[in-house]
Amino acid sequence: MKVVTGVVGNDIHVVANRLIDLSLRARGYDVYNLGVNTHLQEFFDAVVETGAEVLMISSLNGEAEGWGREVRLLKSKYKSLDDVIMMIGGNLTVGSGNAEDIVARYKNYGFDIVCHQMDLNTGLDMLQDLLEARGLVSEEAIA
Amino acid sequence: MKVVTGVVGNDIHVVANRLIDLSLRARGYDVYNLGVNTHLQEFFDAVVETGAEVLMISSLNGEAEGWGREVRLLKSKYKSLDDVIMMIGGNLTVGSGNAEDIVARYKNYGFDIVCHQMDLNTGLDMLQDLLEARGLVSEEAIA
Amino acid sequence: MSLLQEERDIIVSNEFVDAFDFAEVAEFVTNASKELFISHHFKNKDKMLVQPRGGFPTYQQQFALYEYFVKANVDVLPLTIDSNTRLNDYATAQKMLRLSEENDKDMLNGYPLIIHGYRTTRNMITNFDKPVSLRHGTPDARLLVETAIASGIFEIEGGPITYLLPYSKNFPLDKAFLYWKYVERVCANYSELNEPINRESFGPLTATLVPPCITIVIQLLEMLLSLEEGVKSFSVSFAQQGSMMQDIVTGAVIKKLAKHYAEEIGCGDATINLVYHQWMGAFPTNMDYADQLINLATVIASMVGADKIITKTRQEATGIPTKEANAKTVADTQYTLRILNGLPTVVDEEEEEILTQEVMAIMEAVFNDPADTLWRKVFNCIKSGVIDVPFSPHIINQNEMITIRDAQKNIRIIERGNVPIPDKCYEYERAQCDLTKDTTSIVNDIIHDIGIMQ
Amino acid sequence: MSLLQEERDIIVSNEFVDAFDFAEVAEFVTNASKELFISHHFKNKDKMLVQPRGGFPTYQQQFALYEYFVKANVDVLPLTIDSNTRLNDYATAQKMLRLSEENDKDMLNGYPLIIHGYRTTRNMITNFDKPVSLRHGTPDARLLVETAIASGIFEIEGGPITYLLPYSKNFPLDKAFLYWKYVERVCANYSELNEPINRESFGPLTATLVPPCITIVIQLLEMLLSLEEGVKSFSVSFAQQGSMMQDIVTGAVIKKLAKHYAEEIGCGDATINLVYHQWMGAFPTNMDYADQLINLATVIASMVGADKIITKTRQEATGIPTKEANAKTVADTQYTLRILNGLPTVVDEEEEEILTQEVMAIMEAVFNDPADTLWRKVFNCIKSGVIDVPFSPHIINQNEMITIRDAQKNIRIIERGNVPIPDKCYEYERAQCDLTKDTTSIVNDIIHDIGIMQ
Ligand code: B12
Ligand code: B12
Repeated sequence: MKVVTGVVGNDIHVVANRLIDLSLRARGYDVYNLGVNTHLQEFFDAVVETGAEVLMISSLNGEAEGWGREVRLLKSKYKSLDDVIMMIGGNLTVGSGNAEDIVARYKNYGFDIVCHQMDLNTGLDMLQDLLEARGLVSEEAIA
Repeated sequence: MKVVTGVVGNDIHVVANRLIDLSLRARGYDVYNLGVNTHLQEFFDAVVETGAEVLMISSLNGEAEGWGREVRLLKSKYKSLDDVIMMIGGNLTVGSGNAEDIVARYKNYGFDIVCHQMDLNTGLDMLQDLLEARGLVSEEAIA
Repeated sequence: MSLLQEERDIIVSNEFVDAFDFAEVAEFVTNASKELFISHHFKNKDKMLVQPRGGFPTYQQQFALYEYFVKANVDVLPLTIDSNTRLNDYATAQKMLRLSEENDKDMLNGYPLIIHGYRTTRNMITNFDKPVSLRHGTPDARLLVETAIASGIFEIEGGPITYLLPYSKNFPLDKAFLYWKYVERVCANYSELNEPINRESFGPLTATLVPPCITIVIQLLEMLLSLEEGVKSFSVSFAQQGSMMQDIVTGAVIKKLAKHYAEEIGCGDATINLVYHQWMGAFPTNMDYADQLINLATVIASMVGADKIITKTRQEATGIPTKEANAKTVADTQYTLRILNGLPTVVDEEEEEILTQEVMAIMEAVFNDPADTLWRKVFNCIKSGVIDVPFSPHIINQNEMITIRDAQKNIRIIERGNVPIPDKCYEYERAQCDLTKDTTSIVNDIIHDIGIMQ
Repeated sequence: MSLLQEERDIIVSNEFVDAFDFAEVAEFVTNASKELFISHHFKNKDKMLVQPRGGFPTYQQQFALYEYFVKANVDVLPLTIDSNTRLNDYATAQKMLRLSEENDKDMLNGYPLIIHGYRTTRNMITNFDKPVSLRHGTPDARLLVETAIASGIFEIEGGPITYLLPYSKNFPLDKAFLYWKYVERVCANYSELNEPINRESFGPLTATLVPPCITIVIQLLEMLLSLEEGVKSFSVSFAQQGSMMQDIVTGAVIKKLAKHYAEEIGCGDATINLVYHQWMGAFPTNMDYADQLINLATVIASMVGADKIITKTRQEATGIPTKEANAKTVADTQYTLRILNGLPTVVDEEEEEILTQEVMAIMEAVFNDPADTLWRKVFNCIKSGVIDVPFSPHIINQNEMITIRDAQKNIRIIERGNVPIPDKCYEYERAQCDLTKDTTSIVNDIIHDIGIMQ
């Protein structure tokens, strides 16, 4: 199972990114880590290039709010991306916000899984659940 | 101007009492300090004995709530005490309470000045104002 | 039947007490869970134990408080007694408990243990299976302590001096010594049945400008009076004084001298613990500031190396704290202890030396008193002002010692009264302060020094 | 016209900048109130200065924030810049500012200074008449610093290394050195007109397991690069590391060596200040705990003897803090500084010696690099990993050094990579840790060590 990951926009918070990399590998995923400061277009390019089934974006510095609304537009340019699981997590707003509102907003932007200020392992479990629900993996193994 | 003061009931918080003693003297009052652990009856006895114009009770440990309601009864036993200024201050309730309610309640018990969690000097200024209003002292001096 | 047992029978046959079954109580203590004994926790702990304060009038309220504390990861539960019970005024306690229950309004500032009785209270204590500490301030605590131990409370705070001089105006000091002798013996006897009952002295005293030498002397004397009677687990304590350095020095000296004097009387086998109280003096009314003060106290307790810390709450200046506020302090304190790492070892040899000399000089004066027993010697010394506690409301106290803070906020003795502070030390203490000021400004300084944390 | 001035003219003729009047700015600086200069406050202070963080998109919000800070008795005001401006992406900053204003929703994580311009911003700053510190994280801060000084901001944080390695992935390091050289010279020139402009380095770096020797080396190098250009007032800094002892040792060594190296290059006349950052790593989401952490940081800053403390807020883990939360920390910190008395002096000679040797060995390696100027030497050393910053996102960084916490939570180097840690010191560092564990548990330990305060 191939995952493209990285930190979106002008955001340089790298610590979570390093841990995500480690954790995904530990769970058996094939990881393509674009690192911090990665623009939306670069994420999509990498998904196309690698044929990844999952795009997992991090945003910590609050700016995803600014980029989010461009996702649907960009995604619509690629027919082949309809089945890619789009996931975002980290700190998804500037200041403190209501988690429910935030999740709704990001789902509307086109994300399938939205993990605002959520523990990494909980988020990865949600991914596992969705993959299972879509019949993409069995309960036992990812790889 | 004579003042009887002390701490009411089973209360042994003495620090404020020592400071009240010092401050009253500094303001020129004649002070009869009964100290801590003084029962209501003892206060009235002392007022009668000394002919004091002011009775200034402290309560810190929250128990005044229990003694307060007996004031009116006791006072009514002495005709001569009608003009004595009755004042109480310190921490007048158990737990935290609404200052307005507390003041109203203690006024109802028969106190003229109620200083819940109030700075000592503010309280002594209130006394001075009341004494002036009643024409008992001039603006300049107490003694 | 021993004399002590006769006395015990009389004590418990009080009109406010249900029939007391000593045999059943002994059996209960013998089989009680080790978890209930703080002495057991002291033995096995790898961190400072955290104990809040707290007592509410009704059983339900106290139970709810404990639930909150347990959720906040408490180590030791408190049972704070109301002030009527403290002064053995059980009738008022009963009346106020009834009023509290009827009016849904607290008319008591603590838990009236005698009125609730040991059978009821034991249910609560065994239910939580945590050590409980009895906090009272009672000069005559005989009935209270019998009831407490029967309830499963295996730490008893207080002592004839520390629960009298700050807590009473008139209660006769000699009586207090005798009543506490009773308490010590009861504790010592029960200690043979299971883990030892821990006794703890109340070092904060009036919490108002008490100099460390007075605190330490009183701690040591209450410790000796207790060990003499056979108590095997004892905690000396003191409260945050306002200067980090003075606290560290006080902690070092009290630990060293407690060991020394315990050995002197052949009680080196007893376990001596050190307890630190978060600031016990006048608190800031600003609750955010109160939180800071509480946190600072926790840091200092760690530097002091205390075995247990007793907490305050952000509502201290306001009134009896809510259970929420109380539980918050516990959780906060546990968190601070967890993140506070890499503690340095701090030593100030000069200050330690001076303080040691002061304490030993006062102790010597006590031992040199011609009376026949230690408690009589101590009694005489308090009466004559060899031991003098600033801001004590008690009539027996001399009130001749005057203390003030120096620039570092250390408490310094500027008038020693009858306390035999050695000249060299006295000069040192005075030299730290500006004594050229006139009396009015010194009085203002003292007022300011009392409110230093506000 | 000097070369520098030509460059300045080009810099400020940016499409996002209104006509820049250098003559008017020089006059403004010459006559500016001393109160605006932090260097003036450092000279006259009798307590640690307290500075919060904070930047909001709109002028009105920033003004309101300052009002709150002043009410909370702030010493130094912050101006934190948004991350688009930091990366010179003024177009996005402008767009997001407009969106923020229109939607009444913050779309920027700081104040877009370039877009607001110096004329507007100066109104605000002179209105409050407090020193302001520019916090940004910008590798190319030339335009930003011109605008800042023209606005009345007389402390500039950052440097070519500390604002690059933690804050950027791709920005060319050599360019950063040149851009900062410009900044230093502009600061040095303005310093001649009135009190000195203070430069401050950003010691926290990635705030994630950076060992003290790396922090100190980078502080010293940025200090030297700045003093070389004529800056006369400089602050070295570091952030709370997780062990009180390690912080105290770091403070002692950095003070000693800053003086030493400043004198080495003949700049002993410059004033060097020490700044301490409250914990900069991952914060607890529990806000009560965050308060404890913040208070502990204040206590440690005092033990370290910092000249200024930079605060966090209880909302750190959540998002950009509200002005209320931010002002609360300021008031709390001032209160703690007021009640924290009797601070002991703590020294750990062994640790100081080891850390000094490590720093001096790395500094020597830098000086021994064959390049002709200091900045080129430093550049080469970062590229070759002689200087290696854990968790830097920057591509030039080696990422070969591995650090972990020992039992006292001191950060220890277990893999030195290319950093020339002397063998003796390296063995000492490793000896503090349990290295028998397998790789997986060491990785888990590192994850745990990052979240140590959570
Ligand atoms: C360390 C840190 C820094 C370091 C970063 C060093 C580096 N290069 O990595 C430095 C000091 C350089 C820094 C800089 C800045 N920072 Co910063 N920083 C932090 C801090 C304190 C910790 C971040 C961290 O490393 N945490 C540890 C990791 C392991 O946890 P994490 O990042 O939260 O990620 C966890 C979860 O979110 C989750 N997760 C993350 N991504 C994903 C993705 C998925 C799919 C899932 C399921 C889960 C998940 O998993 C992780 C493990 O549990 C946070 C506040 C905090 N959290 O305490 C602020 C914070 C993230 N920073 C912030 C800001 C604004 C900035 C700056 C703009 C400066 C400023 N204005 O203050 C600059 C950024 C410049 C830029 N271009 O982006 C804000 C963001 C504000 C917002 N969202 O409203 C925060 C929240 C601080 C604050 N309260 O203001 N920062
Ligand atoms: C020091 C102290 C003690 C010391 C007292 C030593 C002594 N003998 O004096 C010790 C440790 C022994 C003690 C014991 C107890 N205490 Co106590 N104590 C305090 C504490 C921390 C400070 C009091 C103090 O000295 N303040 C300094 C003086 C200068 O200020 P003050 O007393 O507030 O007085 C000022 C004003 O109130 C005003 N004022 C006072 N009287 C009057 C009168 C007038 C007319 C005016 C105008 C003004 C005025 O002037 C003063 C100067 O500004 C307070 C909490 C706090 N305030 O921080 C609790 C506090 C007063 N204690 C309290 C309690 C309950 C007790 C105990 C029952 C134990 C317990 N359950 O915890 C016992 C009391 C036993 C008894 N029989 O009363 C409670 C009272 C609760 C309530 N009202 O709801 C408090 C508020 C703590 C708390 N939050 O629980 N205590």
